[in-house]
Amino acid sequence: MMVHSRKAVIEVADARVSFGAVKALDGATLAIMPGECVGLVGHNGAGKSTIVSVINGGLTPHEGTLSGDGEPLARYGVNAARAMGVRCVFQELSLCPNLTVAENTRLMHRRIGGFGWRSRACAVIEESLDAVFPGHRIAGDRTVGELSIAERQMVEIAMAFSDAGVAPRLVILDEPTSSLDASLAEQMLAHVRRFVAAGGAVILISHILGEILSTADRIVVMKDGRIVADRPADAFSENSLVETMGSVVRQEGARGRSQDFSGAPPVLEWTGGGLPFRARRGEVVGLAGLAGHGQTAMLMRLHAANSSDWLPRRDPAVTFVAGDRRLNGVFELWSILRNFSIASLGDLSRLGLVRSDREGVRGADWRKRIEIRTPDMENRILSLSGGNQQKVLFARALATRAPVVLMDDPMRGVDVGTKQEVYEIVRQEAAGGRTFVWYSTEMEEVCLCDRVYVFREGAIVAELAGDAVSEDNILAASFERGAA
Amino acid sequence: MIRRSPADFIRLLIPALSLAVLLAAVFWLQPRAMSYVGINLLFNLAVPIALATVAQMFIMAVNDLDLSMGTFVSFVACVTATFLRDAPLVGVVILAGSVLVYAALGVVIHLRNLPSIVVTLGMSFVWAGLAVLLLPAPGGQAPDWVRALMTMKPPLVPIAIVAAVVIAVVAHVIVMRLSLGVLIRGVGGNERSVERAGWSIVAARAAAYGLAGLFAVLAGIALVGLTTSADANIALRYTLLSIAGVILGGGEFIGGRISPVGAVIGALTLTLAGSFLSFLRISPDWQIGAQGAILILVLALRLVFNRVEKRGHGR
Amino acid sequence: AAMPVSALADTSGKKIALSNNYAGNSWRQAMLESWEKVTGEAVKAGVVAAADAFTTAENQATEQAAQIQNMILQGYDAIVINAASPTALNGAIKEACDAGITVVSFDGIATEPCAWRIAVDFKEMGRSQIEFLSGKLADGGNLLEIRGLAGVFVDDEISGGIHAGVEQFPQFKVAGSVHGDWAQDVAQKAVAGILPSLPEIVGVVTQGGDGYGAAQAIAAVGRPMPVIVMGNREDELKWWKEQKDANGYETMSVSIAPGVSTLAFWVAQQILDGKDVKKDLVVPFLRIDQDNLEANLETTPAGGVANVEYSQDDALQVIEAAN
Amino acid sequence: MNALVRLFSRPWIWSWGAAFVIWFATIMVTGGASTLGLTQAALTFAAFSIIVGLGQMFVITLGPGNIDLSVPATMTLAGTVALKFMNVENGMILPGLAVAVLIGVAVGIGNYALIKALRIPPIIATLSMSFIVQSAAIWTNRGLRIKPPSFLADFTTSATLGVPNLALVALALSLLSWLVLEKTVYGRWISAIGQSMPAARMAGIPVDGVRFITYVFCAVLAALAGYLLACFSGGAALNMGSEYLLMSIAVVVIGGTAVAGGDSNVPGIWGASLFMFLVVSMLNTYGLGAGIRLIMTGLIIISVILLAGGRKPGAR
Ligand SMILES: Nc1ncnc2c1ncn2[C@@H]1O[C@H](COP(=O)(O)OP(=O)(O)OP(=O)(O)O)[C@@H](O)[C@H]1O
Ligand SMILES: Nc1ncnc2c1ncn2[C@@H]1O[C@H](COP(=O)(O)OP(=O)(O)OP(=O)(O)O)[C@@H](O)[C@H]1O
Ligand SMILES: [Mg+2]
Ligand SMILES: [Mg+2]
Repeated sequence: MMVHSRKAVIEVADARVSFGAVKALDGATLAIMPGECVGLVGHNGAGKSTIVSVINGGLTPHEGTLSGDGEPLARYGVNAARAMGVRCVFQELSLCPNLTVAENTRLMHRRIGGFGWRSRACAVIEESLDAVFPGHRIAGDRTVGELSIAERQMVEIAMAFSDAGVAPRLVILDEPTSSLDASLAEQMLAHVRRFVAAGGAVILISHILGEILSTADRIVVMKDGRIVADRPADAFSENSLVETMGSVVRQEGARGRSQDFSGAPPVLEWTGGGLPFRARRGEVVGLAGLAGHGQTAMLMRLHAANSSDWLPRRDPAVTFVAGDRRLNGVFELWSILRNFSIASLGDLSRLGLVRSDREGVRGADWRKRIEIRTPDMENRILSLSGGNQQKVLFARALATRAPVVLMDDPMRGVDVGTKQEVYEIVRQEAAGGRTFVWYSTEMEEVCLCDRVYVFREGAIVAELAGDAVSEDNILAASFERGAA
Repeated sequence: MIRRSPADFIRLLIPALSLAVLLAAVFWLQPRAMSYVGINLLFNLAVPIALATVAQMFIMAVNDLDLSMGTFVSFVACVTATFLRDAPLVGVVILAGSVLVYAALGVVIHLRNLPSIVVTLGMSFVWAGLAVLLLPAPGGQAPDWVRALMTMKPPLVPIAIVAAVVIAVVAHVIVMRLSLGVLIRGVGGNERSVERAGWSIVAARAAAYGLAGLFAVLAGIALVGLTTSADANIALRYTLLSIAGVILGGGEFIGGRISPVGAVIGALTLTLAGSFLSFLRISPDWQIGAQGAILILVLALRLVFNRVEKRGHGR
Repeated sequence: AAMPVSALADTSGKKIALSNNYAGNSWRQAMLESWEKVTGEAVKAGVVAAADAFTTAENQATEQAAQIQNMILQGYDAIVINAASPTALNGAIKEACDAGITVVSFDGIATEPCAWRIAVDFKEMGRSQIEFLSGKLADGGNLLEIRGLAGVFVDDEISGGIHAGVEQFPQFKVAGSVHGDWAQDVAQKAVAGILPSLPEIVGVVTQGGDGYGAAQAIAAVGRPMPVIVMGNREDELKWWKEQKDANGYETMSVSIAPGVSTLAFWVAQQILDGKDVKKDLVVPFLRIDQDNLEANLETTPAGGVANVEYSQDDALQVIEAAN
Repeated sequence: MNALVRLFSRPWIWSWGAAFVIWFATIMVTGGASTLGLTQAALTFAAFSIIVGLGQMFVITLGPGNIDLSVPATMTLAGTVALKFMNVENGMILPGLAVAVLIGVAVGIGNYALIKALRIPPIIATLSMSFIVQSAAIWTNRGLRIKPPSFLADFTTSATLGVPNLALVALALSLLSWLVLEKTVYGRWISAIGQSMPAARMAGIPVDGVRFITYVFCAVLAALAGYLLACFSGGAALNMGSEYLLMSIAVVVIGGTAVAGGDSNVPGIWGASLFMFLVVSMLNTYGLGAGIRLIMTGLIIISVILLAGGRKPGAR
């Protein structure tokens, strides 16, 4: 490759950032060349988002230097970064839901000002959407709040690649595919390749290693704020990547068990449009299909139908693990312990009074059981990394006596090691008689389920069981009569 | 022109329909109101309320709430009836200064991360105190030009309607058409991402508060133009009226979801609701309660329409 | 079939409205009741066609202005107003006059020249309190003043009268002044708050409605009871009576009778009838002294206020007196 | 040192500090002679704000937008109806109390019905409700002032061991509220709902039930305050609650409860209530006019929030 003869778009040298005692970046050095896609991987809390913030100008490193095109950048900030053509798709959705797509574009591109900005902004974003996601059907005058999560993510990605005066030179994608289904993700990755081929630079962060391996030219592995490996992509296999990240790979044969549940009593049933839904005791039921086709709505319906908004229940019928932690998962003001215990207070109280001794014991138990990495359960929940917060949500759900656990794509942004731990827990609990209803956007997870319902346009269109649960069958069902 | 999305349309349709229904009811009860003079009498006191509602809307756009709106408009009314008439220059300086105070409040609230409710609660005492100092007893007199403006008799359409339309259009242009409006709503919708796009949130908040101050000043001036004089308690009701107006007009407390045209319609609806009750001749004991009932009724209407809309959209 | 009550033009087809801005205390309730009682009889007798009372939801000049504008639309021939502000309704009143409507204001009067005013001399109401105290307490001393609602016309007037009185009788000094908002509980709270830091108080001058609250607050801290000028609420008079019986306590009561609304009604009716009436009329305030306390207390309903209702003849007298 | 830092990170410390400074400035005018009188008066009158403030605090803890504006009207209705019902008879004290509580329950049910069934934002729903309740108060007794039963009148105006009985009632209610908020499942639930309603729902909390109870509780406390206030001031008046609209909100937020919900603070309400009473007393004592007094009150409120503000919500 001839890219090395050119100067780096952005180079971070020996950057250090700490948040209190946490060293988020501990001497990281990273240079991004034009015309390359750098894959950035690492466990939760490794410092990926932090180094992105540094490159993006949102965070000034406490030590270390930044240079662009070979020149040291003295007064670097968000606006300077944007002027240099650095664009970023953040991990969490960062559009204004109350504005239209065009208005969001206006906010992102300071240059689209002046009279008639509306039509210009509309043209800019629609052009970019057409380029990245052909056949997207998102109009510029739609309000973002009305879009599905996947559509919002598409808009954000298109926004980063759009050109309104300053052409994008370096696009940073921090877990861009977390809400996209496979086909949309592929469209995006294809665009990344085109963009890179045309001389642009991309940083791609993802916990889905397949994406990284297939798209990146070079892979940078981070661990505890340091860069521990920086090699061409061909030098890695999925296993070696996981090893470098520091997680132990637990080799699993597909589902491990292939049981017949037809004799088990059904614990949850629902009939709406399409095929009826049924879950039996001890079963792990998967909800699959393209993202945003009614799986989450189904989970919400199941939850609403089996819990009361008016009266407390001593024996909850269902419990829920949220995927969108910020929105319907964590209680931000609270400690880890309180976040953990909130769903099982009925068991931890007498005469309405919470027994804090029992609460503490139960918390310590679960902390050990699923390895929540914290020195003290009394610490605030936000002091945990995202993956660990997710584990707390799992513990919250599993600590209840509810026989059914509803899971709404709970592995979003959870690192490989943690995922394996959680899979193990799910397997154990299911063996103990718990039922899991599991919506996931990741095929690998869907394939762990005993039985899978495939959704299309808000209804169940196919039921796959046993060996029929395979990527091909699910995709076929998702796209039947569709584009594929 | 870009067509607005259906949600925005419904957002406006509901308040507009409530207003239309109420107006029809009023005309039916009191056919005399269906005239140039009648319409003006029905709506002229809605003009300052509409201005105050738009002012409150700017604050609500950035997820804050102004509990001092009423006392501030009263204060402005006192200034208008005294300084603005007797020493126009001083009057203008005071009013401009108070708009700056509003902008400064926005800055302080943002920088110190304070709850706007408490700060404006405190400010409501301050404005009330200043008003009492200015006019210990009701009095003063409206400047002639203000009086002339508010009692103008344009051909065909009464001044109240002209003013309401002008306010709605100006507010719409600022909030929906100008980049500044997008920025302000963006702060309400997702402050962090606006910040990451390189905008100054402090400036945006200051602008929102400053605009609120400006419209509130106009509300005070318009009010004095109608009443001819002022007192320290003249507009206390505007705090709750302006909030109710924004909500009736389809706005929301958080998330930067506001509608300027809706806010003006909301203010007109609230004013009209009072007249409607007056025409109904309810027993004096229950006249106050009926105002509550009508507020509930209008908002319940919103629910019905929302349901209909959901059914239309539901898949 | 109605009796001919008037020798002049007939008002039996006329409609009169009462515009009231506040109904939240017993005085206003008594005012509304008097109106209902007297006008109800008048309507029955066919003197006027209608006499409707309207109250705004909140005590605000802006709401009352809207209410008056609605009355214009409803086609009333006369509007009787207890105004929330002497000037802030002038715009609406002017509109009414322009529409040919007779406007009569009372209690809370309006300064718009086209309206009639039935005024109480609030200044004198304040001044006479000090005059009374000077007769009782020759040596003078410290006074506590309880004011009404800040920024309201009546409050300013009465307080002005009190201070004029203190100038006239310099042996008195206003040692403290609080706003009781014409409400028992607010007055009680304000007095309790300032009392500990006041020197000995010989008298409390009030604006009515707050005397009992002051008495309660003073009794609570066990101070010697000063001479508290009372208003016309029954609890004030009753407390006075109890004290009088127990220890010969002496004071006076000044107030404006809520029934003045009926006087305004008759005046409006007379104007509609074509009578030539001066724009400014004065009614005496209601004064109760040591000797007529019992008589007044007897006619005051339990929990209500001392009141006087007026007849058409009373109105004629007042009109004559002004001419 | 560390303890001092911890102390200053307590949200309620600022309202207590402000109350103390003002108390001191007021008694200094008389060289300390007014200490006992002022303290007793402050405790007595703060009691009412504390009682309504507690209820308002529960509602505000439910999260942004939750507020009860029907407090003043509820106080008025409960006071007037209860006094009329008791009709100056000592034997009727408890039934009268029950009537007041029932009125609170009814208003609370009405409030939440509007909020839930008609989806009206709480601020407007409770405002509309307050109009209706106020009308009901006018309709039931037309402003007649009926005296409280003598026993109640004595109880509310006297003191036990130098502490006003009303302050003791407020203390008991505060302790109860504190216990409920800090120690019970219900307290956890309120706080959870205040932080995130969707999250609370997904965690299996009976969200509607909890919010409903909270609105009812707030209305009941308002009714109780109205009952006590009517007895204390020798009869109910139709406008007796009006002062407590802004007051109930002010004491909650000055006291350090998060306006954004989820975080409540009982001791702060005491500090703030004493503070609000003492500010007026101080400015009256210094003989300042109404204008200056209002301005000072406002500036002091803003200073307190400026000093206390900007803090991060403490870990719990
Ligand atoms: N604002 C902050 N305050 C305190 N600590 C922070 C902050 N931001 C990041 N950290 C800490 O810095 C470390 C690195 O975080 P970072 O977000 O960069 O991780 P990451 O690699 O992006 O993880 P993930 O895969 O979960 O996204 C973490 O331990 C995190 O707890
Ligand atoms: N306000 C905060 N205080 C302390 N730590 C924070 C704060 N905000 C973020 N962090 C830390 O920053 C890290 C990164 O935050 P981020 O929101 O990117 O979560 P994450 O670990 O990447 O999870 P996810 O991928 O699910 O978003 C988290 O691990 C968290 O500990
Ligand atoms: Mg990250
Ligand atoms: Mg993550």
